[in-house]
This record gives sequence, C-alpha cells and structure tokens, in this order.
Amino acid sequence: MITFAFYLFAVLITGLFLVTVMSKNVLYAMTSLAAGMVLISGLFFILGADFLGVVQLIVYVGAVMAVYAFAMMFFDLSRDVEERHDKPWLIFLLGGGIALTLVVMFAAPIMGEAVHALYPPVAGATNPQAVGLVLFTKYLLPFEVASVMLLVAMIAGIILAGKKMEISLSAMDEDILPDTKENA
Amino acid sequence: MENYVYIALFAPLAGSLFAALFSQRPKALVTGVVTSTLLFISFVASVILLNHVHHEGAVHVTLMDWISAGDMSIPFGFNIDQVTAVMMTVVTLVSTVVHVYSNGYMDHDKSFNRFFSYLSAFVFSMMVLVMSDNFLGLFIGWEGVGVCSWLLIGFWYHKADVTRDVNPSISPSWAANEAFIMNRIADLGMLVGIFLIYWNIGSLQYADVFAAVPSMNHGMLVTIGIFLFIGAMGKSAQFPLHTWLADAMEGPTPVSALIHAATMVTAGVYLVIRANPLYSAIPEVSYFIAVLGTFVAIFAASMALVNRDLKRIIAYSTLSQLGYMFAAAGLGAYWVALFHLAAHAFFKALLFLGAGNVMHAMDDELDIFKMGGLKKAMRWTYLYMGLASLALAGIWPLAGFFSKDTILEAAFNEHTYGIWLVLWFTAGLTAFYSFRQVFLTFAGDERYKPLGFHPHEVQKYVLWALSPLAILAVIFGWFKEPFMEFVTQFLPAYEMSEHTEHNVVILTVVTTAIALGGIIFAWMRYYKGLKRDEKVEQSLPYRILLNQYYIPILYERVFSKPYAALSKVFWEDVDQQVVDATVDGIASVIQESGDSSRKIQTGNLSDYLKLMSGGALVLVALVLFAAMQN
Amino acid sequence: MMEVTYLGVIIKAILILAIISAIAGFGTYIERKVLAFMQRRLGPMNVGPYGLLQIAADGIKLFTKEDFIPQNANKLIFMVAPIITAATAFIALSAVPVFPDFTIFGIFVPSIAADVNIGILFVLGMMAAGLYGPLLAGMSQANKWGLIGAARTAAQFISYEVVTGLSLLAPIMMVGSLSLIDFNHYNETHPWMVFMQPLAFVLFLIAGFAETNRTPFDLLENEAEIIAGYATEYSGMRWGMFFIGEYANMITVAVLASIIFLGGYTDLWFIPGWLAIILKIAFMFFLMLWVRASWPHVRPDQFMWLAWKVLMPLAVINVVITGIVIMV
Amino acid sequence: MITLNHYLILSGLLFAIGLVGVVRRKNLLMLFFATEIMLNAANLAFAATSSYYHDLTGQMFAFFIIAVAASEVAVGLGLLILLYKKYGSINLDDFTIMKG
Repeated sequence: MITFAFYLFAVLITGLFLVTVMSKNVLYAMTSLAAGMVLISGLFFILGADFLGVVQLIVYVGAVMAVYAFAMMFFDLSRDVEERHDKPWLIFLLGGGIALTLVVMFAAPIMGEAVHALYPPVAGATNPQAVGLVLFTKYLLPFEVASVMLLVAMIAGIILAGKKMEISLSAMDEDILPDTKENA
Repeated sequence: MENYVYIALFAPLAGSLFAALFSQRPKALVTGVVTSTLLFISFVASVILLNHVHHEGAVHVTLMDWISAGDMSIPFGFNIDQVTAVMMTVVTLVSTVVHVYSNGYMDHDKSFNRFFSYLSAFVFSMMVLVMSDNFLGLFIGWEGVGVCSWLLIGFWYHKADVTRDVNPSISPSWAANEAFIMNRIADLGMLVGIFLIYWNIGSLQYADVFAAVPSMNHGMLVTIGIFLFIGAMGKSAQFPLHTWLADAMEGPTPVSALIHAATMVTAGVYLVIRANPLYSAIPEVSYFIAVLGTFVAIFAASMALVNRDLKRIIAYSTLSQLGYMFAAAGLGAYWVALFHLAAHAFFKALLFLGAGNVMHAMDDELDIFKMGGLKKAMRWTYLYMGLASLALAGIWPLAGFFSKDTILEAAFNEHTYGIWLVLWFTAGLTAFYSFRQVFLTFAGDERYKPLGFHPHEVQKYVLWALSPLAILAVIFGWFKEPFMEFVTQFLPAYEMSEHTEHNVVILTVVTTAIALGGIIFAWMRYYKGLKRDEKVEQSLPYRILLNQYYIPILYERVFSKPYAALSKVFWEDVDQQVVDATVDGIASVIQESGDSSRKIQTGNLSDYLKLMSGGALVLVALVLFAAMQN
Repeated sequence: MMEVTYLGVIIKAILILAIISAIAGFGTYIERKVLAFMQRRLGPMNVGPYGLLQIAADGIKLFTKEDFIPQNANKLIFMVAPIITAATAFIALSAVPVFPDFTIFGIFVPSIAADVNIGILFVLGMMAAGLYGPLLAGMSQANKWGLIGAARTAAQFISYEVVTGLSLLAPIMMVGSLSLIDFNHYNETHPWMVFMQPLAFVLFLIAGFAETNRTPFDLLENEAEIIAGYATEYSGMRWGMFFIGEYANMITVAVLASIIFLGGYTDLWFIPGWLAIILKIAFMFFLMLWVRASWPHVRPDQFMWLAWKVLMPLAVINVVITGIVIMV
Repeated sequence: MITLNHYLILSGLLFAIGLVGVVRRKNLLMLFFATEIMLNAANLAFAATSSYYHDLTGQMFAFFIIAVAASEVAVGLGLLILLYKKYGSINLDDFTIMKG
C-alpha cells in the first residue's frame, strides 16, 4: 500500500515538476508546482512527519504559492513566456549529469550504519509534540532567528512592493487621483 | 630573590622606555637622571644577587612560557649563577658609570634623550643575554645588543660620507652597517649552532644541553662548537671578522667604552665560558680558539703600535685583550678568562672614558700627533688614563697584572710555549702602545696650541663618576683568590701544575720585565715630544700596519666590490630581465586573460547560473568519485 | 474501542460525500427560503410542495446545461479549477469528526475518516489549498472580472488564513492537542470553549465567513462590482461544483465551530450527542444565512484593513493573554 | 519496501529537475518556481532521513527551509515588482547592464 502510494506520488510529482520546468505557460507552471507540493506533503504524511506535511500545505501551498499567484497578476503573463535558448542541449547535459550522479550516489548502498539519532522522538508523543519539544529546546535560538527573519522579510516585502500604500485609491474621487505614471 | 632578578633585568628597560617617550623632544636632563638612577638600582640589585649567589647558590626564575609549539617548549627563564652574577655586576657597574658620564659627555647633543633610550635598551639586551637560562634567550639578547650597537654606532647618522683617506671608516652609518652585517654573518653561524643543538638534544636549556654533552657524538659536538664559536667570533670581533670593531669607534665615546670595550664584545667570551662543558669535550676546537685568540692578540697589538687615532688605539687594544681572553678560555682556564674579562672591563672603560674627556677637550680631535702636553689642563684625566694604561700593561699591583699574568701562566702550564711566547711578546707591545698613546697625549710639547685648541677639564661629577672604575682598576686584582673561589663553584677549577708553580716567580718577573721594557721604550721615544721619522713611516711594515694589513681594502676588493658587481649583474640581468619580465608577463597574461574572459561576464544571470551548475556538476561528480574510492 | 477497518472508513467517507453533497444542494434551497422569509418574500414555491423540488429542477438544469469554455481561456486549468474547490472541501471534511463513533451492520464506523493527530491543522491546510479553485478559475478564463476575482481570492484567503490560525491557537493551547477528538473530549469535562475564549470564537467566526466566501465578505464574486468574479465564465455543472464546494466549506466551518467552541458531539442535557451536533451545525449554518441577510458587502480595502489592523492584532493579544493565564 | 534510498533518489531527481529549471528559465518568476522545486527536493530528503533515522533534526531543517522560502518569496517578489515597474520586463535577457 505504502509502496504503491510512494510510486504513485513519485511519478506524479516528477511529472508535475517537469511540467513546471518545461512549460511555456506560467499558469500551467504554477498550477503543477502547487499540485506537486501538495503531493510532497502527502509523502511527508507517509513518512510520519505529519506536522511538516501540514506546514508544507499551509505555508507552501497556502501562502507561498498563493503569493506567487498574486504576484503573477502584476505582470502580463496571459501570453506564453518566450525564452531564447542558445544551447538547449547544454542545459539537459548539466541537469542530466547531476541527476545521474545523484542517483548513482544514492543508489549505492549507504554507509550509514554508524548513524545514530541525535534527537529521537520522545516516546509516546505525537509528531507535533515531539517536534515542539525539539524545536523549543535545542532549536530555540534558530527558531527565534527564523521568526525575526520572517518579520524582516515581511517588512521588506511591504516596503518594496507597497510604496504609496497609504494612498487609498478607491477612497478618492477620480479627478484628484495622483498621476500614477509619474509616481511609478 | 626573584624580585631582585626582575629589578635588575627590567630597570634598564623601564629607563629606556621612559627616555624613548622624550625621544623627539629637545634635551631633557630628566631622561639622563632617570636612566642613570634606574641603572644604579639595577646595579644594586645585581650586587645583592651576587651576594645571594655567593652564599646561597644559583637562583633560577621562570617569568612565563615563551614558546610552546608541539614538542618545543622554551620558557622565558633566567638563571643567576656565579658567572651570570659576575657578568651582571660588571655590566651594570660599567653601565651606571657610563650613564652618569654620558650626562656630561652628551650635554650639548640635540639627541640627548634618544641616546639614553638606546643606551638603556642596550643594557637591557645585555642583561637578557647574560641572564637567560637557555640558548634562545641568549640569542635574543645577542641580537638585541647587536641592534643597539648598530643604533649607537650610527648615532650620528647625519654625518656625511668621506673617503677612506680622510676617515678609515668613512662615516658612522657606514660603520654601523659594517658592524651589523659582520655580526649577521657570524650570527648565522650561531643560529646554525643553536638549531643543531635543538635538533640533536631537543632542548635549548643550558642544563639539559650540557647534561647531554657527554653522551653525544664527538663529530656533532665539534660542529656545534665551531658554529657557536663563529657567532662568538663575530660578536667579539675575532679575526677575520674584526674590522668592524675599529670602525665602530665612530660612535659616541661612552658607547665605545660600554659596548665596544667592556660589555658587548665580551659576549663571545661569555658564550665560550658559558658553554665550557661543551668546549671541554672538544679539545681540538678549544685549542683552535686559543691559537686564534693568541693570533688576534698580537695581530691587533701590532696595528695599535702605529695608529694615530686615540680611540682606534684603544679599540685595537681591546681586540688584543679579547684575544687574551679567548686564549685563556681556549686553554681551559675559564675562570681566568672571566677574571680578565671583568678586570679588562674596568680599566678599558676607564681608558675609553678618559679618551672621551680628551676628545671633549680637543673638540673631537682624535689624532694624537696633534695633542701633547695635555697633562697641565687635564690632571685628573691624565691620572685616570695613566692608571688604566698601567693596569692594561700589567704592572704590579694593578688589576691587569694579576689577570694577564695568570693567562700567561696558564699558557705556560699547558706546555703551549708558542702561545706563551706570543702572548708574552704581545704584553710588551701592549705596554708600548698604551704608553705611546698616553705620552703623546699628555706629555711632551703642546702641539695643539698652533692648531687653536683650548683644552679644559670635564665637569667634576664626571670625574667622580669615573672614580669607581679607577679604584677597581687598581684594586680588582687583589681579589683574585676570592674571585677564583667564587666562580669555580660553577666553572671548572684550573689548577696550575707543580712545574708552573715552580716557575711562577720567573714567569712573573719575565712578564713584568717586558711590560716595563715597553713602557720605558715608549717613554724614551715619546715622553719628550713627538719626533717623526720619515724613513720609518715610509717603510713597508709601518704602512702595512697603519693600513691594518690592508684587510679592509682587501675585504672591499674581494667581497664588497665583487658583491656590488654581482648585485649589479643580478639587478640588470636577473632582476630586470627575468624577474621583472616574469612579473610583467604575469600581469600581462592576467590582463589578456581578463580581456578574453571578460566575455563570460555577459551580465545575463542565466549564463552565470549555467556556469554555477556546471561547477555543481563537477563537485557532485568529485564527491561520487571520492565515495567510490572508499 | 473497536478496531478501525478499511470498510468502516469507506462507509464513513461515502456517508460524508453523500450527506454533504445532499446538504449542499438542500442548502441552496434553505438559503433561498431563509433569505426570502427575512425579506418578507416566499422564495421558491412553484415546483413541488413549498418549492421543495426546486432542488431537483436546479440539478437537472445544471447537468444539462452546455459546458461553455471561453475561446482564449486556458482550457485545462479552466476545467480543473472547480474540481479543486470541491475536492479540497471534501478532503478537509475527512479529518472532521461529525458524529460520534457508531456501529452499523456490525461494522465499526469511526467518528472521523482519517484520524490524523493534527486534525485542525489539516483542515486548515486543506481549506488553504482550496483557494486554488477560485484562483485558477479566475486566472484561466481570460476575463478581466475573473482576474480581479482571482486577485481578491489570493489576498483574501492569505489574509484570513492568518486570522483563522491565530484565533484557533488560543483554544489549541488550552487543550494541548491538535486532534479534534481531543477537543471534543475536552468539552466533556470543561465548560464550552466559547465561554472561555469568546474573542477567539468571534474572530474565528469572522474569518470563517471570509474563508468560505460568504456575505458580507463574498468579494470574490461580488455581483455588484465584478459580475460574478472568478465564476463569471462558468456555467453548468462546473459552476455547480464551486457551489458544492462552498457549501461543503460552510459545513466544515460550522462543524469546526461546533466542536471547538460549542461542545461538539457530547450529550447535552437530555439531547444525545449526534442530535446535539446536528442542532449546533444547523444553527451555525443558519447564522451564516442570517448574517447574509443582515449585512451589506464591505469594500476590499476595508476588508484588508479589518484583517491586518483589527483582527490579527486582537488574535495575537488573545494568544498572549491566554499564554500568560495558562502559565500562571 | 520503500527504503531511504528511494526517497533520496526521488529527491535527487527533483533537485535535478529544479536545476534544469533554474538554468533553463529566463523568466524571473519561472526561475523562482524552479528554486522552490529545489528547496522542496531538499525538504523531502531531510524529512526522509529524519524519518528513517528516527531523528527529528532533519525535520527541523525542513522547517527552517520553509521559513527561508517564505522570506525569500516576500523579499524576492517585492524586488520583482520593483524591477517590473522600472524596466517593464522580468526577462533575464533584458537585464545585462552588468555586461563586462
């Protein structure tokens, strides 16, 4: 059952991501990427990382990709993306080469006998509880740093994209609207 | 006791740093007073330590860990044994006198403060040299005194270069460089010696090294002994590295007195004395040292016979006396060498400082042919220099008599009659040139008058400051027995054989006779006044001696000029043609490759990303390759 | 505790699918009726008794209507989008325990189809994924109104997801679990969450309206401004699927509110649990219609202002206070 | 039986796909998509390792990667919008002012 699910997901994810990478249509690319991410969260559930799966769903699928979609509306992307490629074979040589080496590397038996768990899950705790225990003890500092980073990024995003946001265009009469061309 | 060690060591350093604060300021008497006072404190501490060592034995302190790298561990430690205590006392005593003297002598110099800074720094280095308990500390002090010597010889660096006819050493800065370079050559030998010691023994502590000597390969011991002695040869100006010492007289006279007579130049002798277990184990090298010392003794004395330069005569005399010390040390009479070292320090410093007084009176004129009859104007200086010269000549009951006589006895005792004979003859020469100088300077007709000099005696306190040296020059010899007992607690005792004891009276009489003969000959020749003999002065031996056996010219012809020519060749043919061309070539290759590789900088992120992923591919492939190797 | 079998899970899944689909259809009828009564009208009356067969008539109409795809539209995405809405809505429901465990024909049917131990987050995540339906629909149909609707979808969902999550955080902290079953058990021994976290309840309710695209926050398809928003070009069953999804989401929110805040399916006085939860869900559903009848639309900028400057700070303050109280 | 290697190989393949996208794409938005694929591939590898070695560290790293991705989107898209406002394009071939 799990084997079947893994292969199903693997094939689907690979296909979807290939569409993302190869498609000329931004909408296809975005849709397939979002779908692939949902399926990856499925893999996380299979792996028992429930919390990670949900975070993947909420943050990646629900927020990150939605922001991408929102940003897409700023650009004229209804047409196909035209990209000039000088040496298409080079790209696939590189990608294929790396894929090949990685696969060979991972397909070889892993010398991982000596690996032991640094933070094994607490017995009897559910995944979110175990994650919380580790996250708020050992990884508290990185966690706080990450939160500060997110705050900074949020402010940066607002400042970068949202200049002149204090002017509410919908609350104004049309003839006193500022000349947006000039301000842009 | 530890505190006294630190006081003795660091008081000069404190003085030096204090004076250095004022180095760019106009003369401030406070620097001279403070450094002199600190030196005196150091002297007192040294005397206390001497007393302590005499009663309680050696003191050993470790200030801190200095070098700890791998197996190598060299503490910054000091060992005050009998030899060190003697050296410390001598050094600090002479230094104190010289400091006080310099207050008067450098009175009008605009770099007064800088001078005291250097002088005290020298004393600090010298203290490190003698107090260190390992070869590396000794080497640091060794280099420190070298640097200070360089600074002080070239103290009047602003003096212009002149030709060798006018001044044999051309200029102070030239002389300073000469001294420094010659010492570098010798120090290389010393460094090799130290490396060999560490390589073979694995430690540089004196105690460990000398403990290991008996178990070592004889050939290696000889090699180490020779290399260490090369260092000693440079510092103590032994042939053939002797030319710098006479030229070093370009420095201020207190410097000559302190560094180039009493202390630094004896560092080579100190090294040989310090390494006596090593040299005792290699008699052939010791014998070579003795022979070389003997040769230098007569070689330098011969040059002093004809020289007209007041300070150079004393410098050659110093050289000659260093030869005596090496002869004693080479013959195994280490305590005798040390005894002569100390006695020599007192009377030679006195002699130099007296010469400084004369120079002062004569407006820095050094040609003794232009002096004469100064005894009227400079009674006390005449007394001091006469005493010092008597001591140097070895007349009973002054210090030189005891020390030099003992060396001659030792030479006789070892059945090295050749050495004895040469040293004996040199004693006569010494007496002659010393009194030739004294008489030409102080007695006879007043030749300076037509030249317009108005000599005058120096300040009273300077004369008082010299009195300890004068007293010691007279009485130091009387302490021969206690001194021997004291230092032979550490150094090997040297017993005269019965045969020598039997002949000691004869030896003494013979030695005194030739010394007196030299004095009488000088008195006859020069007491009345200067009578120049053209025929003698034109004769070949005289000219050879006057030109220092043409060695400086030889060095210049054989080493300096070919070296300069070689340097020119290297500059024009190698440096410009090869090195510069290579560098320019590299630059142009880089520029051209930059020009051609500039095309990579398309400004297009996509191209960069392609390059990056190419690199990633290579890295991953490398990892895979490395993994497959396992 | 009986063993959970695949059969039981399948029965539960079929039950959910069937009942919710039916309710979704029935919901439209109720909505029209309720709104009509509130506006002093009768609503559908002609087909069947009290217009009850109107549902069937609408269904037949939806199924038979031409499936119209605009020429410049991105056909694949255009066709997939409604399915996403419906599918995510039902997937979300799979992790929601609607009824207590029961046994039918000797087969144990669990209260929940997929008892993931992070139930609430899973539901929120699937509802978040649900935004792709309107979003892709609006972007694929080559219609300006659709694009505006899609833009509003992205903005609205992302903003109100934050409020939803933060408002639920306080109850989660109190219960100490993410499982909805645990929430239900918590209610058995404690007073209803709504009395302890009234602010969270209000916030969740408001955010729930936004997430289910209900008036007064139905900016995605605000007929008065942008025709029908993301659904402008849709017709037939594809249009219907959006509505099934929307009603399913409404039920999900109602169930969540009932379980988290209103005591869930625990027995209430004399009322058995299964009936109590149905009553609660029905009340919540009615509340949504009630609000629709009572409140006007808000302007988009007011809407965003509300989320980021009022609701989110309130939610954060609520979380902080809850945390302090729990610690003390 | 699905082993860790299966996941790692899948992750490697996804990473390679992302890399192809990164190299191939000239449209900046598409480039961002490709980087997200690579990040996801890394996340998958982390989660799989974490799961098979019973060690939560891998999941921690995955969380932080997700946080980084979220930050990256906020800042990156802000910059992208500015860029588009200024040049009217988000095609990499149009930005070659740093040409050497």
